[in-house]
Order: sequence, then structure tokens, then C-alpha cells
Amino acid sequence: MSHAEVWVIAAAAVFGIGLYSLLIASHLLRQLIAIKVMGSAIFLVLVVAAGPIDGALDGLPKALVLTGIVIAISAIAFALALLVRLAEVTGSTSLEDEADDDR
Amino acid sequence: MSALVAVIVPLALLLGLWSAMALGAVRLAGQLLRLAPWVPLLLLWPLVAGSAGEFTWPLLGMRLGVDATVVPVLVLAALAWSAAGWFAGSRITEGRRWFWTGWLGALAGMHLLLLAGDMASFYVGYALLSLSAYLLVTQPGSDEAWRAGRVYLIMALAGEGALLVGLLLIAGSLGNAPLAELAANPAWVTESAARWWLLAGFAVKLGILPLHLWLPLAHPVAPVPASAVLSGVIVKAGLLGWLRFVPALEGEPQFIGQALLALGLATALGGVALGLCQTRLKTVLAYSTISQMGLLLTGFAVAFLVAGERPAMLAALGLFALHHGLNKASLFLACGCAPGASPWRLALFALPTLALAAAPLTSGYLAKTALKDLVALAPTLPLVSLVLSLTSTATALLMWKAFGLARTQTDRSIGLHPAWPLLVVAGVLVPWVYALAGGLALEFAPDKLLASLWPLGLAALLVLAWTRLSGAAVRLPEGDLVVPIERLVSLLGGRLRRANGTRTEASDDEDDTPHTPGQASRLVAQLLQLEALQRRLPVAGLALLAVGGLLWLLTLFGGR
Amino acid sequence: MNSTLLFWLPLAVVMVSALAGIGIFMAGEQRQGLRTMLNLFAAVAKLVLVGVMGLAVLGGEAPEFRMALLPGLDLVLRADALSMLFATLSAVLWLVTTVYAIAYLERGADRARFFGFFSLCVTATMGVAMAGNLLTFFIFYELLTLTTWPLVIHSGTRAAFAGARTYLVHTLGASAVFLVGMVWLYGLTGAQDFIAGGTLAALQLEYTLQLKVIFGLLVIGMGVKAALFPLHSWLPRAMVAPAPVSALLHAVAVVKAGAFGLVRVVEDIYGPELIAALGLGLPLVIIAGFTILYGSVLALYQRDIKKRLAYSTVSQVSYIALGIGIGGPIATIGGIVHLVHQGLMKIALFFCAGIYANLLGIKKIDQLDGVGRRMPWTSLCFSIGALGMIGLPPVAGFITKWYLGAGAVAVGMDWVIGILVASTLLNAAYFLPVLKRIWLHAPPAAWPADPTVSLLEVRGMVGAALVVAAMALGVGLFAGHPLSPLNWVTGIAAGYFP
Amino acid sequence: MSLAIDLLIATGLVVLAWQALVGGSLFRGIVMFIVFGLTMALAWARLGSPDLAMAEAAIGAGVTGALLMIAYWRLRALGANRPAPRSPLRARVALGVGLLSAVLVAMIGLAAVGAIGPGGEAGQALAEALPATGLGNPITGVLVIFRNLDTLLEVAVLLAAYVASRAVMGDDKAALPLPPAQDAPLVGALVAVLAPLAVLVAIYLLKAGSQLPGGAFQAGAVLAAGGVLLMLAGRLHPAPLCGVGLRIALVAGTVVFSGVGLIMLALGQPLLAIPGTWAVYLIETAMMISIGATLVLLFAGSAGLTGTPRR
Amino acid sequence: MIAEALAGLVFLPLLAACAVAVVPKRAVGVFVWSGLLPLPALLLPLTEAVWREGLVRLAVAGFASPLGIEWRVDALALVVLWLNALIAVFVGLYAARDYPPGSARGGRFWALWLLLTSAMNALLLSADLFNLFVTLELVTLAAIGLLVIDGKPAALRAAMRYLLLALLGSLFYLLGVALIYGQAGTLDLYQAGERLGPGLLPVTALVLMTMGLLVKSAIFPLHGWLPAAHGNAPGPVSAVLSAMVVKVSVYLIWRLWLWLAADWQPAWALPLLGLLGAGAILYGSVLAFLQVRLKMMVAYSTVAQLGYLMLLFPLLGPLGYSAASYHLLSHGLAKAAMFLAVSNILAVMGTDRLDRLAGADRRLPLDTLTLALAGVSILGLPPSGGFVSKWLMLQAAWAIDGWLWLAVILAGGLLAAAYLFRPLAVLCARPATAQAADDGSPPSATGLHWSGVVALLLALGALAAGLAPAPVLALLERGLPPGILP
Repeated sequence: MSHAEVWVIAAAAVFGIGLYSLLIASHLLRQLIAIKVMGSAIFLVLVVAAGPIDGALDGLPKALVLTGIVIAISAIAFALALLVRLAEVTGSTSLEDEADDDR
Repeated sequence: MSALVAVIVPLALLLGLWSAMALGAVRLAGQLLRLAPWVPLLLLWPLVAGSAGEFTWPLLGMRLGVDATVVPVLVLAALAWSAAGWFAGSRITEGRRWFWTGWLGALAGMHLLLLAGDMASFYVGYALLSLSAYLLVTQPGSDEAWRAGRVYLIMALAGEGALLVGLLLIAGSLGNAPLAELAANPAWVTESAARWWLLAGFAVKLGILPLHLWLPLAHPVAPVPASAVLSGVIVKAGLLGWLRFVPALEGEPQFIGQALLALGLATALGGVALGLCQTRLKTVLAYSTISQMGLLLTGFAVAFLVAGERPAMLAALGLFALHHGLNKASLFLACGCAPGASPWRLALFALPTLALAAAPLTSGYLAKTALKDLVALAPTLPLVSLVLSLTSTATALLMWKAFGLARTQTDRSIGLHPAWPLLVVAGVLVPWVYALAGGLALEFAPDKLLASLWPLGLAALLVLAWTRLSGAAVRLPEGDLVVPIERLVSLLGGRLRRANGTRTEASDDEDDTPHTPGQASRLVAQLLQLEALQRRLPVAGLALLAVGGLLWLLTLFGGR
Repeated sequence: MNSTLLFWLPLAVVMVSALAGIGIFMAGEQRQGLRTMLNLFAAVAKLVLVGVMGLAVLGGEAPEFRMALLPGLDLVLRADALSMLFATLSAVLWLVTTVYAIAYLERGADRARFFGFFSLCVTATMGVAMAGNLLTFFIFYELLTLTTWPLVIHSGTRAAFAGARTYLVHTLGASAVFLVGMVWLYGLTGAQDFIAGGTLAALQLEYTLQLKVIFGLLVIGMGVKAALFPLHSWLPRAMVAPAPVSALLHAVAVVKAGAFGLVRVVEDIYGPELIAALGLGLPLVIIAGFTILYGSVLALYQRDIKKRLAYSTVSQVSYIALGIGIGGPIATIGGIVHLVHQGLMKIALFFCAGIYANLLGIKKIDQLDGVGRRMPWTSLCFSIGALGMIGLPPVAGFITKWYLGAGAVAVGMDWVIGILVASTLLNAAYFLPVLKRIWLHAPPAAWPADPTVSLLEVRGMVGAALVVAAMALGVGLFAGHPLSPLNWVTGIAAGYFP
Repeated sequence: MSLAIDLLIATGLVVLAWQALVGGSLFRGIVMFIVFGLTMALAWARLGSPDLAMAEAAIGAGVTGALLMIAYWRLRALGANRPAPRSPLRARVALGVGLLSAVLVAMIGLAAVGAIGPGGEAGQALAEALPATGLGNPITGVLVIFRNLDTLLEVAVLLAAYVASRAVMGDDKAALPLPPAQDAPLVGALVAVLAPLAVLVAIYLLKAGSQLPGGAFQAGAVLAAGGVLLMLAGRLHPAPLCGVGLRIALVAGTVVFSGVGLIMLALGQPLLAIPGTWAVYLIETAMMISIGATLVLLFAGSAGLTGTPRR
Repeated sequence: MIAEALAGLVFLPLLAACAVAVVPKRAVGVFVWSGLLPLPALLLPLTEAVWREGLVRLAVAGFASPLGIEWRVDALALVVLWLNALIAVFVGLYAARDYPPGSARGGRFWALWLLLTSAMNALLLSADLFNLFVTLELVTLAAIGLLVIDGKPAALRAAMRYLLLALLGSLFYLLGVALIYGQAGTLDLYQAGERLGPGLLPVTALVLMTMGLLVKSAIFPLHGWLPAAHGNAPGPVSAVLSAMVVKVSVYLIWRLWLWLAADWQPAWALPLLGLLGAGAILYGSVLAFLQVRLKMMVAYSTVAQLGYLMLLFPLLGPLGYSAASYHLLSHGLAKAAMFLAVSNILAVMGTDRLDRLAGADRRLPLDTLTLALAGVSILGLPPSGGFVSKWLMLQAAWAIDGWLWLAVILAGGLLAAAYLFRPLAVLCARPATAQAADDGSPPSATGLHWSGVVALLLALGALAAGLAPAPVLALLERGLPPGILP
């Protein structure tokens, strides 16, 4: 709980990098990693920004983060399954190169 | 009640005839046709019974009845129409349905017109009469008939339009006023120009000079009985209209009466002049009708010149109308019976011509003297009575020409139909009877006899001189002014149609290819390409950040 | 009558044809017997209900159905004298047209769809007639557009769609304008039901400019369906619809709804005094007058029968607008009674045009030669209708022209008589040659189409035409009769000009 | 001193994030991501929350890393790893996105710094209410008692993820390819030791969860790790159909939790009220089983699991 | 009694979903219908309670808001709950034809369908910001699972794009929640509203959350993913996506801006949101007109109609509020009916390309009628629900002299007419070929399939909404957001 500012700024930076990569990366796998990374950054902000309760960091946000982590993993797992299926069916692992898909 | 019957019977007969024909029951149709000639006589029943009925249901509240002004025309219609009907019954062979529809329609119109007691019914009768007359005119179906019909219809409708304007102007203040009330207190006259619209409307029917163009075309081309009725009776409807709707007030400015007087005389002389240039008998007779109507107008103009002379005018005009109607009808019937075939027929033809020329002791003399006395009442120039006599000379000349043409019709195969002589006799007797019943002063004073004799002498002199000198007669096409007007109209029409030709109706033929969306134009292609772009993640991200940033700025700083 | 009956009667009158419509949709294409029975039963039932309601109105009661729709705004169906007039006209003509349509579409396709929307359309018309306030009027007014669209595209050809598209563009555009006007009006005066003599009368000219603009918007909204001059071009193009559609819809339902709307706006919302005070009568008269002449002139150039009748409708309907524009009791009577007269006459003409097209394949005027001999009764009806249109007595048209003319003079607008007479002559110019061809010309060697036709078909169509022509003639001939539309409207006008 | 360590870990996080996401090959990205996960666990430890550290390590780095690896392997097996053509559009937009995300980062940083302050009211309420429940670990208290709806829905999310991924698979294929089992001798021995150890650790974590850091999620993750190990060692194989037992295991968490909550409602207690610590343990074990089973199945990418290998 | 109803709304479908995942194929049907059909029944007592008190609150697990999660149901939530129940039941009935509960795919479909319904109910009830995040995630996962259940390549790619963007949106939303918790110390939406003023941090948090939700509700500039997703989804799924899933995030935007930021007077931000809506209406309608495929056209129509919901912000007031809420309801019903009708057409005709559907109304009379009736509501012509909302919105616009909004609303209606009457015209056209082959009887209409009837019922519901809006509007009148004075 010392120097919360350090963590918050680092989290913001990581979030920025994740966002940049999510929008720009061409390979879907990398985009999914970006989402997981941004998630972690947000959890960091959530816990640190809550501030200490009589010494120790507030317990409630930590529980939220736990729930958040499980949600993140389930979302990523489903996304990966979808990615693999997409690669299997269309042979491409990126959303960029597809032609107009509603022909 | 009797009036209602008189109006309803012809219509009922028409409907019966019509449905019989439509359903193909020819035999029934034949029997009905035999009834047709006697229908006009029904007119006499209300005359005798003199009943006036008011029925709120039909039209705008119909009033029926007989009053003084209509009696002479009523008698004329009854006699002339039944005679012509008798003649038509046997002589009309082909296009019967067409003819009889027109005939009975006109008859019903005339009945309603004569017996009408309120403006709306009068107008209904008048309209029905005009429309049915069109059928009579075009019955022969020849090109000439179509042309005559077209001209007739255009002018008749124009006349009716004027009539409608006048009537509506009156209806504005008085609603569907009974005719009696109209004549009694002509307060409405001063409010609007209704009177002049009505004068012009009825003038078309009477064939007064500038508006006479259709008459010489229509009357001759119609079948013989139709021409007889057209010239003899239907023309008089116009006079009836004048008498009812164009009353003269007390302090009428003089120039109106004089103008009418001049117009009447001009028509009388003009009709004869144009008639002399014609080659066909029926056209000559038609022009003679125009000139006689001119005379009627002179009589009518008197009411505008001198106040309080209405009863005298009514009597004189009624007598003149009766005389002219019967004689002109008989002349037209004559045309149907080859007048020149035997000296006996020529004599029969000569009698009405003499009457029309107002030879002494004939019905013409009676009517013409009454007219002259009437005109004398008006404070006009002496010249007017002189001209009036000259019109007798002119008519005599015209009658002489007609007699000449009649002599050439010597086809003996056409039988003499008894209706003709009957009408001639009626033409001789009925005016006298009417004059006596009407109480007109019948003097045989020598100066009146002399006054009616010298015009005839002059006419005989002119005829002799004319045949000696050149023998060449001036030829004019029938309907004189119509021909140039028609050419002008067709010229104009042609250019209009050509101009309009370019804008012919868009070809909306029923091509039934299914409706397919239009091909995407370049703009559409660009729009679709922009849309595809927005689907890409980087662009979506950019848009998101841009919108977020803008929202953030506005919320934070725009708020206060 | 007890109050519950008075409450449900108006709704029943409106909904009986809707139920029939739904039943017909359900019955499907094949079961023709059931469909015909449904059709006829619904038509007769509606007529009976309208009759019962008429008696109630005559007895002085005012049957009214009210349902809370929006906060402060109700859906009101009320039977006053004016709505009864239009409702009776629609009910009668619907019965006749149903008979005609059944015969006409004997060999047609998609009849279930046709009759279904046909019934819904009459529901909308009845709703327009019975509407008690402007919002209800607008709802049924729009429903009318929707239910007529499928009828216009019934034949499914490209021309049908072109016509339907124009129809939609005009009507939906107008509905947007009408909506703005209505919203503005409700903004100004709050929601009010129609009151004879005008709801705004009490407003003492506070918002004169706004009221004028609103009037303009409402007139445009109604003007499209009433085919006033600049907004009329959809009517001729919508003539591609089959004859019964053109007959009922474009001569009676759609066009009349617009005209009826104008009457409501002028008489029941603004009221004659306010119209006169704001000087709104004159522009309406000028537009109507111009439309009358414009329609007649264009009718001259049409080669297609139905197109000519359409343009004649454009000019004839404007008589109604002319009548209420002139103001004053006589002209208003003339205007409103023309609602009935024009309906009867025009529907007769369209029926005959339909018979010619269906039985002889005649679509153009110059194919009409000598048809009088081949079809005497149909041509008779056509002639009665045509003569009525020209305004020749004794057919109904004359009565209207007489009252309009007299009314105009009474108010001092003498020049209106010029328009009336000019239009009479123009009507004669484009109808008489047609009559001449029908009766006086020799028939061609062979008719364009001479399909073997069942007797039922001929009798159904010609019968319907005859009935309607007879009514047109009767209404004209016996205008004085206490039950005639003329006296009925005189009663209505008495409400406006006490 | 502690500032230096914090700074080190923070910058480590940023650098590792950059390495994982930008530049370099995909495989290197995944490895860097796993290291990032572990660093994240260190960060949680520094921030005094061991629960989170364990969860991040087990789930964040461990299971996610495994999923990513198996997905990467499968993509390569399907031959779908050819790099996408570098569309000109992306280059142009990249700069814009970069700039805007930088602005966004600055904005978030600024706001987050502003948000740092004394603990909120909810925190105090938690501190006061915890002793009444008889639980020592506040996180478990929040998860199971105070905000139990979140936890319930979160398990439902997990179930939804499983069913959705089954839906994605479509009917035609039984399971996705798996790398061939390594039959080297050492692996067998390793597995023989580690598998039971994993189960033991999981049970311990579950029991300690109520008083000390630990709990259902960490236990479930450890179980999943054991399962993944067995699969990689070729002891556990994907099966086309999901056995009844496995199905029950999948839905156990949701069903038990909802069941307890609804029964309490039926007894007049407020909805989802937890009667006592026995109920907490019951719910925790059910959730552990569900989470473990689901994660293993998500890794296997198949409907079910069987002991005997398919021929 | 209320607690049971609320619990039932969330847990009944949830447990049914679990049961469906476990029980053998034969018994799936029973659990599906027992999970879905009682939903409307459960809503009745709730409606009566909201009608009486205007607001129903329930502390889940018995702990008050800062610590525990609280359920709150007000008029707006109730309306959307009703819509969710109706859509879940009716579209569910329709879906039973394509995915019979007994089939292989049926089990997975119904599990996801029930989870989706339960998640949306939970979302609509919850007043807790983090709980909303969890329910949003569940909704997204279930929806995308349903989207790809047929496995079409186009659907897969659209699902991937939708998933990425949805997750991005959720992350932004979560970041906003984190900042708010940091500042306000509470996660309850209404409490946070009272505690936060329009400072830098709360505004930033609000904007971040709004950005996230704008992406999930595909509002104009960010709508890229919606047409492909809704256009390529299976029939019933596209219906629930368009009618409910997209609406739920708009509902959350309303909650944030009208409740949480009630007294911040963001005077200039509201018109911007309004402009986004106006852009959506115009842009969506134009593109809908240009589409060749019927489903894509309906999808773009959704993009356009969502614009109307955003028009609430510039027209803030009792009229605007009830108009927008009523539009949400009537559009949901109409759009669901439209998608079902279109999917019927696609099933019977084999294609939904407009140039190959000429004369389809002969074979599909019922579905053409449904398309037409739903079209009436989308157009906003009386007597439909769309008209009521359009009417109220026009009055609201007139009240604040918003001539721009007035024009946009009217233009939206006319453009909708353009793109809706085009397919109707094609359906009713008589292709030349068919006419030639028309000697025999016309192609017989496919039998009266009950799935068509379900679609028709939904369309009639949209129309009925036009005839009896009074009770719903009165209810909405009661639960006005704090910022708006009745």
C-alpha cells in the first residue's frame, strides 16, 4: 500500500499498451492477450485506488478482482475456442484480411 | 297534376322504348312508336285544366303550371310537334332508336320548359331540350351531320353556360325563385348583369345575327320532321326565355331598346340576304327562320322603349310566334313530300310562303300588322316602320326563291303525307282563332291592307328586274361565317396538338418486369466502402476514442 | 337506446369490416365461397349497423365510443350528422362495390389478399368518418394509406409499382406535414374534440399567425388525398389499380377522406367565423378553383379512360374544397353535399370503365366506338354519370353547381361562377365526345378482348353499376325529398351557421 | 527501500506488457505474457493480498498460459499461422490510435491518482460485519456471504463459457487435436507425485479459505492444473461425450449455491442468505469442483474426459 | 411475495439451464418450458407492486447497499423486464422449430438461451455497478454462443469481432467502475450518484463507462459490428439480439446519465449524444435502403432505430422520457417479429436476396403480413406503438423548440418508409416468369405453420402497443428519473 501512485501509473501505462495492441495487432491471439493484460491493469487500479482500511488494503475490491479474474479467464477461454474454430473453418487468424463477409 | 303527367309521359315512353330496344323486344318497340305522335297533344290538357302543381321532392322544389306568356308557344308546340311526330312515325326508317331517343328527349324537355314554374325546372327542361336536339341533328350520321352537330353543340353549350351564369347570379339572392315572383318584382335585375347573360344565352337558341352560325347548318341537315320541330317550335324556347328572364324596368335607358331594335332589324335583313345566296331549299327556310326571329326581337325591344306595354307585346309576339311556327313547320314538312311533284302540292307549298310574306288576309298579315302597331307605339324614328315594311319585301323575295327551289323537287315516288296539308290548314286557321280569342282588334282598314300590299308589289318588281338582268346568282357556302372560323380553329388546334404532341401521355403500358432495386451508383459504392471500413477494428477503436474524448471535453468543460 | 349500446355501436360499425378482413385473410385463396359469404355478410351488417346508428342520431342521441389512448388524448368515435353522412355513403357504396368486385375478380388472382385489404380499407374509411377528434382522424387517415397501398400494387406490374411509389411519396410526405400541424395545434390549444362551429372559436385570435400556418399545414396534409392542385399527381398514376379499387378508393374512400378532412378542419376545428376572420377562405377557394380548371384541362388530353376519369376526379373533388372555402350556408351545403354526389357519380363511371376493361378489354377512349350497342345498360350508366359530371340536370352534379354558384354570389364572390361555368364547359368538352363515341359511332369489327364470361359476372357488375347510376340520378332528381342528402346537409349546415 | 522494489515491479510490468504485445514472434509473446502474469502475482503480494497473488499465479498465469499455448499449438497444427498481410490502412491508423491511447492513459492516470485516498465506506462496513459471520478471511466473506450474487453469476459465466465453446465446436468434430503424450520415464514419475499433491493442496486451500488466504477459486485452479498435467502426460484423454458425473460436476457450483440461497428464501430468510460456516464449506467445495472441471474441459476443448485413450 | 417473484426471475431460468446441461436429451423439453413460460406470470405481482409504490427494493443476502448488492425495480426496469419476458417466451416458441429441445444442438441452444434470459433479468434488477459488469459479461458470452451455434463462417467472423469489441467495452466499463469505487467508496449506482459531483474523476469515470456501453449498444460511429452479427445470426438469435441484447446496454447508458449523473447538468454533452442518435437514424436508414439482403436491411434498421433511443438526451423531460422508453418496448416487439418473418422467408425461399424474392408473398402470405405490420410500427404510422413514441417525441421536440430533432424524427420516419416498402413491393411483385407459368393454380401458400403465427402475434403486439399505451405511459410517468420534473 505504499506509494499507490506508482502502481496506478504503471497500471495506466499497461492499459494503454494493451489498448494500442488490441486495436492494432493483426493476430487475434495477441489481441486476446492484450485484453487479459488490460484486465489485470484495471484490477490493479481497482484495488489500489480503493485505498487502505485501517492499515490493510480494503478487502472488498480484492474479492471483486477475484471474480474479475475468473470472468476474464472464461471470456478468454471462449475466445480461444472461437479463434481455433475460425482458423479451422476460414484458415485465417486475423479479422483484418477477410473480404466483405456478408456477400 | 295534369302538368306532372304531361312531363312524365314522354320520359316514361322514352324509357319503355329504350328498354324494349335494349332487351330486343322489337315488336313492343313498334307499338310504342305508334304512340309517340300523340304525346304532344297531352300539352293541351293542362292548358284546359289550368292546374298548377307544386312538388317539393323533385329537383329543388318543382313548380308546374301554365300562365299567359306560355299559351301561344304551348299551342304551337302541341300542334306542330304532333303533326311532325305523325310524319316521322311513318317516314323514319333507319337509325330509329337514335332518332326517337332524341325526339322524345326533346319533347320531354319542351314539356318541362313550357310548364315549369321555377327557375331550376326551366333550366332542366332547357338543358334536356338542347342535348336531345343534338341527337336529332346528328341522326343521319353523315360527315355533314357530324360537323353540324359539333358546331351546334359548341354554341348550344356556350349559350347554356351564359344561361347558367345568369341563373346562378339570380339564385345568389333569391334561391330557386318561382318564375312568377321573378317577373313580379324584378328587384334582382339591378344587382347584377344576370339579365344580359340570360339575353345572350337565349339569343343563341333564337339565332340572332352574330350567334346564328349553327342554325343554317343544323336545321337543314336534320331529318325532315326534326327540322320542322327545330325551326318551328324549339327556336321559340329562346323567346320564352327572354319573356321570363329579361324583364324591362321602368326607367330603362333608351339606348338599350334602340340597340335591340337595330339588332332585330339587322338580323331580319341579314337573314334574308344570306338566304338568297343559298342553293338548298331547307337552308333557305333556315335563313328565313333567322330573319323572322329578328322581327321577334324588334317586337321584344319595344318593352325597353316604352313602359307598360307588356300585355300588348305578349299578345303580338305570341301571335307572330304561333303564325311563324306553324307555317315554317309545314314548309319543312313539304320538303319531305316533294312539293314540286304536282300543281296541287305547289299550291299547298305556296300558301304558307304567302303567309310568311305577310300577304293580305293571311295569318302573316295579321301578325305583321300587330307587330307594326306594337313598334309604332315606341317613340322611334319613322324610318323604323319603313324598314319594317321593307322586311316584308325581303321575306317575300326569300319566299319566292324558296318557291323556285321547291318547284325543282318533282320526284313523284315520294307520297304526300297527310300531316303536311293538316299543318298548312292549321297554319291558316289557328292564328285567326287565337287572335279572336285574344281580343286583338281586327280591322281591315284600307290603309293596313295597302300597307301590307305595296311591299309585295315592290318584291315582284325586284324579282322581275333581277331575273332579266344577270341571271347569275351569288353563291355562299352554308353557314357563311362558320367556314372561316372552323378553318381558324383547326389551324390553331393543329399547332396546339403538335405542341402537346411532344408531351404525349407517358407510355405506361403494363410491362410487368418485377421491381428490382436500382443499380448502385458511384456514390452508393463509396458509401458501402465507407461502411465496410467502419467494420474494421482499428477504425472502430479510433472512432470510440474520438467520441469518448469529445464527450469528456463537453461534459467537463461545456457543463457549466 | 340504452347507454351501453350507444357506447359500443360506433366501434362495432368501424370494426365489423376489420373482422371480415381478418377472416378473409384466414380463409385463404381457395375457399371462395366462404370469402364471398364473409364479404357480403360484413357489408350488409355494416349497412344495418349504420342504419341503426342513423336512427339513433335522428332520435337526437349521440352514440360515442371513447378510449384513453395517450395521456390527455382519447380515441373518440362519435356519430354526429356529418359523420353519419359519410359513414352511410361509405357503407352503401362498400356493399355495391363488394358485389361488383366479386364479379369483377371472378377470374382474377390473389383475391384473398385483395378482399382482405379491401375490408381493412373500408374500416379505415369508416374510422375517418366517425373520428371524434383530430388524433383519431389522423390514426385512421394513415391506416387508410397503408391499407390502400397493397390494393394499388395488386396487379404487381412495374406500372403498378411506379404508381404505388408516387402514391406513397405523396401520402407519407403529407402525413409528416399533417403530424407537425397537429402537434403544433395540440401544443397551442390542447387536445379537443370536434365541435360543430369550431373548437378554436373561443381563442379570440390570440395566435393569428400561428393559426394560419397550422391551417396551411393541415390543408396540405388533407390536400394530398383531396388531390388539391400541387399535390394531386399521385391520383392519375394510381389508376393502374384494378377497377373496383379505383372505383371505391380513388373515387370514394381515399379522395373523400381528404375532402372530409378539409370539411372537419374548416367547420369543426376552425369554424366558419374564424376562417372568415383570418381570411383563410379566399386562398382555399383560389387553390380549389385552379385545381378544378387544371384537372379539367388535363382530362382533355388523356387517351386512357381511367386517366381521364382520374383527372376529372381531381377537379370534381375540389368542388368540395371550393364550397367550404367560399363559406356561407348555401355554398357550404353545396360543398358538403357534393361529397355524396361526386361519390355516386364517379363510382358509376369507374364501374363502367371497369366493365369495359374487364369484358371487352377496352382501356383507351378511341376503342369505345359503338360500345353502346354491345353493352347498352353499362353505357347508360356511364352516360348518367358523365352527364352528372358535366352538371347537366337532372343528375346530382347540377344540384351542387347550383348551390355553389348561388352560395358564391350570396357571399359576393361572383367570379366563382366563372370557374363553375368554365368547368362545366370543360367537363362537357371531355365527356361528350366520349358519349358520342359510345352511342353514335359504329362498333369495330372485333372487340380487343371478348372472353367467355359467366352470366353471374356480367349481372353482378352491370347490376352494381345500374344501382349506383340510379342512386346518382335519384339523388339529383329527388333532391327536395326530406331524406335526400341535400336536406341532410342542410341540417348539418344549420349547425355551423345558427 | 520498499519504494525501490515497488518501482522495480511496476516498471517490470510495463516492460513485460510491451514485450508480450508488441513486436517479436507470437510464441515469444505468449511466454512474455506468462512472465507478466507471475510478475503480477508478485505485485499482488507486495500489495498485501496473498489470495490474489495465488489466484493470479494459478489462474492468470498458469491456466491462461496453458490455454494460450495449446491454442497456439493447435493453430500451428491447422497451418493457420501465416502472418496476415500488412494492410496499408493499419499503418495509417496505428499512429492515430497510439496517440489517442496515450492521451487516454494520461487521462486515466490523472483520474486514478485523484481517486487514491482513504478506504471507502463499503470497506468499513465489511470490516465491521465480518466478525459476525465467523469467517476470518474478508475476501471469502465478501465472495460467499456479502456479495454472493456476484460469485454465483461468475460461476454461471464459467458454465456459459463452457457451453458456448461447445456450441462453437459444432457437432462434426469430437475434440481438438492434442500434442502426443510424452512417454519419457521421468514424466510418469513426476505425474505420479504431483497429481495427488495437487489434490492435497487444493483441499488444504479450500479448508484454510475461511480463515486464511485461499478459497474455492485458488483450489479449483490447482485442481485444473493437476488435470492439465495429467492430460499432457497422456493419462487423461478428451472424449466426444460428456459423462453424467462430469456434467453434474460442471453445474455443481451454480446448482448448490442457488439451492442454498433459495432454500433460505423459502425459510423466510432474505434471498441468498448463508446460514453458517457449514454452508460456506458446502458451497466452496461445489464451486471448487465446478471450476476445476470446467477449466480442464476448456483446456481439452472437448465435450468430456476419459481415463482410457481412444484407439 | 415480491422476493419470490424477483428470485424466480433470475434463478428459475438459471437452474433450468443447469438442468438442461445435465439431463438426457429426452427430458430437456420439460425443463426448457418450465424455465421460460412462468416468467410473465412472475412479473404480474411485481407490476402490481411497482404500480402501487413506484419502486421495489430488495437487499440480496440481506446486506444493505454499500456492502451487499441491492435489487431495485422501477417503472423503466419493469417495462424492459416485460419486453425481455415476452421476447424470451415468444421467440423461444419460434426457436423450438429450428432447435427442438430434443436435438443435439438443441441442448446447447436452450442452455445458452436460458442463461441469456436469466442474465438479462439479473442485469435489469441489479443496482450494483460491479454486478452489472458481471451480468453484462454473462449476457455477452451467452449471446455470442447463440450467434455461432450454426457455425456459418460469416457468423464466426462476425462473432469474433463482436466478442473483441464487447470485451473492450466491458473493460472500459470496469475501469469506470474502479474509478467510481475509488472515489465514492460504494458500488451502488444510486448512492454513487448522490455522493459524486461533476468533478474531473467522476466525469472521467462516467465517460469511460459510457464509451464502453456505446460500443456494446452499437450507437452510430461504433455500429460496425452489428450488421454482420445480426445479419448472419440464425433467425431467433438475431431477433433476441436486436430486440433485447443491444437495448440492455442502452438501458444502462440511460441509468448512468439520468440517475447517476442526474444533477450534473452536462448541458453540452446531451446534445452530442443526441447528435450520435440523429446520425444513427439517418446513416442507418440510408444504408438499410442500399442493402441487397433482407436480413442485412433489417439489421441496419436496428442501427437506425437505436438512434431514436439516444434522442432521449436532447429531449430530456417527462414526454421525452416516456417516448424513448415506449420506443424501446415497441421497437423490441416489432423488430423481433420482423426478424422472425424474414427468417421464415429465408427458410422457405432458400435466400433472402431481394432480387430473387419476387412474388414470394403467394407462398408466404402470413410472413409478408407480419413484415408489413412490423414495418408499420417501425415506420411510426398509427395505430402502432411506434406512432405513440414518435408522437410523444414530436411533442417533446416541439415543447423545447428543437426543430432539428423534429426534422430528424420525421426524416427518420420517411426514410424508414423508403427502405421498408421496397421489400414489400418486391414480395408482392408478379415476376413475368411466374405469370407465364401461372396457367395452373398459383403456387399454393405454405401451410399455416405455428412459427409464422408466433411472428404475427409479436407484430400484433407492436400494433396493440399503439392502441393501449395509456397504462404503460402512466406507469412511466410515476418512475421519472430524479433530474426530470413531472
